[in-house]
Amino acid sequence: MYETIGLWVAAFFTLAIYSFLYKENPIYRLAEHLVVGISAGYGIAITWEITLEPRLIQPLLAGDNWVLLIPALLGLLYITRFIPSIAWLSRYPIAFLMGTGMGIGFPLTMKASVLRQLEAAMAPVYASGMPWFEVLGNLVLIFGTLAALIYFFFSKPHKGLFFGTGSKIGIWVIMLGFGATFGFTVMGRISLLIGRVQFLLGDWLHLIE
Amino acid sequence: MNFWDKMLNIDRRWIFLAIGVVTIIPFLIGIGMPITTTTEVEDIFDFVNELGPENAIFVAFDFAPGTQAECMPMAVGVVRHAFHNDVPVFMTAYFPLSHGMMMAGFDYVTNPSIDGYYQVVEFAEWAHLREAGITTKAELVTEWENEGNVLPENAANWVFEGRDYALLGYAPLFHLVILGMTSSIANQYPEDANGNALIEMPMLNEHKSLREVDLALTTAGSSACMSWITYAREKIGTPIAFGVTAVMATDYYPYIQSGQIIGQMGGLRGAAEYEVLMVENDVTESTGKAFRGMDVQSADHLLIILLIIMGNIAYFAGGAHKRHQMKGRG
Amino acid sequence: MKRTVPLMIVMVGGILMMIQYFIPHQYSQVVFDNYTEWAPIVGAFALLLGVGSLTRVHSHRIKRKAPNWPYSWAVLIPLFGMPFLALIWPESLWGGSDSPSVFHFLFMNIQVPIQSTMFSLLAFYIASAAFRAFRAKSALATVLLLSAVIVMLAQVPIGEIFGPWLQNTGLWILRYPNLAAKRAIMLGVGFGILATNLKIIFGVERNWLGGAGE
Amino acid sequence: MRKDWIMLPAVLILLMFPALTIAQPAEVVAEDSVENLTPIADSLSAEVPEDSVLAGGTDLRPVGREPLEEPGTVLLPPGMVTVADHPNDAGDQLIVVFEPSLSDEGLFAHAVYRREVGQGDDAWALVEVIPAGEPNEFVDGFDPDYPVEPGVQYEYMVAAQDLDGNEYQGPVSRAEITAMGEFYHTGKTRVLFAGGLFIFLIFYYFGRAQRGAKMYLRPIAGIDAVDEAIGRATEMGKPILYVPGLSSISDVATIASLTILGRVAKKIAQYGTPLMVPNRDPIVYTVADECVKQAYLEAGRPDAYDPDSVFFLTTSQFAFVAGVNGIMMREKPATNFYLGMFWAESLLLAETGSLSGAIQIAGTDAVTQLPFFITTCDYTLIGEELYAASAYLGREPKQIGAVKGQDACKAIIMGFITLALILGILDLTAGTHTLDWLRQIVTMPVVD
Repeated sequence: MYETIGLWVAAFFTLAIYSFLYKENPIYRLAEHLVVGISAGYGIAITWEITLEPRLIQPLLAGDNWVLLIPALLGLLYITRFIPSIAWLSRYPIAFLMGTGMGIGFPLTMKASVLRQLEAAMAPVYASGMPWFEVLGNLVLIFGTLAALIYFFFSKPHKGLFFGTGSKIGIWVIMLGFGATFGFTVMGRISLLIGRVQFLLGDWLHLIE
Repeated sequence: MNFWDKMLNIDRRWIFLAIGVVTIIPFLIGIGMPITTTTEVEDIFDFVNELGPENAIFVAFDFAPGTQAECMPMAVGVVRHAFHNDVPVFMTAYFPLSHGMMMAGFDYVTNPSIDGYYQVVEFAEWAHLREAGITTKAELVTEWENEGNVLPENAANWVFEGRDYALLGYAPLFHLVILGMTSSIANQYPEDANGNALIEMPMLNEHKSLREVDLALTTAGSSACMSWITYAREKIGTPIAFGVTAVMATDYYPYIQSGQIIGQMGGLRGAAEYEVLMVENDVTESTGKAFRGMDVQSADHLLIILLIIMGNIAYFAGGAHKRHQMKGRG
Repeated sequence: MKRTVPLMIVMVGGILMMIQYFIPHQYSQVVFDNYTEWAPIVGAFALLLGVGSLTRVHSHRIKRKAPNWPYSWAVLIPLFGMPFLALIWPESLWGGSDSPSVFHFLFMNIQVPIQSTMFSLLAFYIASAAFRAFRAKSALATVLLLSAVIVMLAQVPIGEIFGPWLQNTGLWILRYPNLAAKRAIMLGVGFGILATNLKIIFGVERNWLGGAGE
Repeated sequence: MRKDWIMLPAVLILLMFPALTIAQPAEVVAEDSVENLTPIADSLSAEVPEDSVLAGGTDLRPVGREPLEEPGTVLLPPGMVTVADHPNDAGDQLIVVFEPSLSDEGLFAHAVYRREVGQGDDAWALVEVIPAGEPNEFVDGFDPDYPVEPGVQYEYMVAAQDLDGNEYQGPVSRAEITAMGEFYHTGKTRVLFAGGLFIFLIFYYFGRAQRGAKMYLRPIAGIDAVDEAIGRATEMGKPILYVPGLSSISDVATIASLTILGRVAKKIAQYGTPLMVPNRDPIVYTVADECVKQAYLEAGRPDAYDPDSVFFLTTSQFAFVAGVNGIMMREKPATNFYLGMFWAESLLLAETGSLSGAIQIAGTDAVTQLPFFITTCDYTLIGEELYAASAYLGREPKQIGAVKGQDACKAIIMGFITLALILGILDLTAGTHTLDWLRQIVTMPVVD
């Protein structure tokens, strides 16, 4: 019974959203507003249950972790954002999380996304036993990366053999890459539609398995 | 306004209708066109397939409900595969809403209404066996069935909470949680999502930190998956696999080539490939939702390509491009 | 106090954490361990910001009887109702199919379907744009569309009726030219992000201070 | 520009890495740092309590308290244990090497136990089980239940286990050294150099830009088209629409977009063309409003400024799009600018705009949205071009310095890739291994 009601409610709201394709209407607007409220409400409940209760309230009640009051007070400063005269206090917790977050991220990003990628970009073109299309691919990979980097290089005009031809090859490679993104994005959006149709036809109407 | 212009200015609700029809019909017919698999997905499958009860994996549900159609089949596929091979699975969530996704995904694998499901034995139910020192899967199953428990006919096997799976769930600032788990999982999650103490779990005692975990699969619809590379793989070398939405999949090919991830499932296609590999290797008996969706995907892709071609013909044949031109264009 | 202290916090915190990465010593480890304990607590309160502004916007609307104001109740009621339910009935948070709960019901049967469906609307919009807007206006746009068509066909089973070359070409585009382009963009964007981080840490970029009065 | 010589020393520093690598053999433990351990007693009697094995959480059987009766199956006990400090840690790891049991047959695994000096027999903790045949060396301290404390002296004992779970214990060895934390992680030198170089370059160019040095930035196609697009709108007597993205003010793309908006608005003010700027973010709205007002002032036409030209629409993504699309269909603007951060809605905006027949200029750093802009708009600023365009138009030192600094880093990357290509070809033809040498410069082991 519980599940059946659930299915019907879910189907109702699915169709409510699809009704927007025909025309904007009150039911769509209701659904749109509900989703904002529920996701924020869910977020609060989960955060309380998983973070604040076990990591802050329980240790504080146990009485030996008074130092945790510091992050708690810092966190509470967020609320000052709603009191115009002391709204600037809300910058403190933001500054704390932003500064430390960026500090932690800096060397790690440098390593994971710059040095490692540079290393991988310097792969050998040919190894014995490689089929021709892989060798061609490796060449495209090296020249393509180089050319695309030239395209995004702003200190020199795009003229001459190196910068002129390079940036032209670069933009072609970038377009091939964007084509792939385009194709995959179309695929992704349709997959989401498929998911909903599977729900409507399968879970709800039992027309398909 | 000539014929072509009229065609281009057609009410777009007709196109919406076309997409709707083309999406529904193939479902009702059900063709089941075969799918070839790619190395990006095979690498993940083979990696998981090599694992056994002495190993452990993480399956991270790092997506929100909006992209569940793509990400859920991947996560569910890998969890099934791991359960089939008795590999313990830790499940986590990056966002508050993905916590719900984790619960839903687990429910999908263990729901008795789906054939080939895994019958859950909750942590408290087998406490007496645990206290008696029986912690290996094979012994547990024997002992559990000796006590008169019968595996339902449509179930594939038992799964013991704390032995075969742990639902860790969401924690805020999840990248820091990953970082913390590189030294201790129990410090980051004193309790699992069901309120069980992690230190009492046999699987945790065998795999106390990410160092002792053999693979982390992150299924994501945002760049959340990068945290696993930056904070786990680069710190202690945990092998990482990606299951990402198609929209993001093309962006992560550099990480496959650099060896930072062992493989990637991209979108519904990636999930379908995993399902095919599971059937081919007798892990499951039938393919799942992703594979069934691929017929529709084919039809919709054809329709969209057709629309692009028709639109361009109308645009150029109708001369719209001439009216819409700027001087400087080459 | 209003600008200098936050800028100092950012700078000290940022530099400290950067240096911490290079120091494995136990003292530095203690700093880090404490940080990982504190940060989630501070971060958890950030949610209040979102809740606060939602409440403010929608209660204003109701008060002023702004257009469509009754819908604001649809935001406010679940916003406070959900946490309240969880508070008086904590088990309901983890409800499943076998343990009915209002909380779980709202999430699984309203939140999930609405959010999933919202995103799936884009499939319709893409189809419409495919017909009415995606134009091979220039050589570059033509290359883009051709590459897209090949990849789209290669990704679906029906593409195989054109023979294996199509799928191989699709995969080849993904694995080489696409990889090259994405790597270049990634390096460029990566540098951009790192530079922005640096500018914020060292107080050069101060836009983030905005929106909280002077 | 002539001062680009600064790149030379930078590259040279990077090239010094291989030399550094050779100078410091990373993970190899030097002989003399390993202290030999003194045996305390040949204590085969040191019984191990059963629960410590279970607490260790392994699959192994409980320890047999007595060696097996039958002769022949008795294993030779393992030998001494040597301990070295693990480098680059917080003083919580030790490298433990033991002499394995000489028995081949029947040997299942080695169990390594540890206790603090001065503790009793019941304090032995099982810290590692190493299956037979695997290296007789491991790093102790990874187990969060039995952490190694810095400065604490430990004793180790290894036992050989046979297939039935019986243990044959070796001598107890006392570690002469204790674990120590280090103040610098030698495995992270490359990251330090790369990070340092990056910081240096960014601030070097930033400083130069602030001191007013003239710096060249190449022209960008989309920007050249801006004037023409504005002119066209003026000719047609139709308004111009400018969408500064949907993201918040903290987004780099939004900041870049607002700089461009200032320049565009100034031009528009000179021509006297109507402008419309719909906003989704309330804070971006206030900044954009300020920006446009300032532009009209600079153009000398503050009277022409229409306070309704910049307006806030709604925060909901799809409602915002519906609103903007409505404006496009009603007002039929001659030119649409979409600059800033866009998500899935990019498609909807650009589609409606192209149907209304407007000239469209787009720019974003959201890679997934770029393909849609490229195929629907007349000009598209791709990724970083948006930042560069804002620096180019705004001539603000902050932005120009950043673009130049990043260019310098890209130049280094390009240099490496070019060199790798040349060396790769050299290796193929001459059979040398120069590419490996170059890769060494940036290759890092995965280190903690």
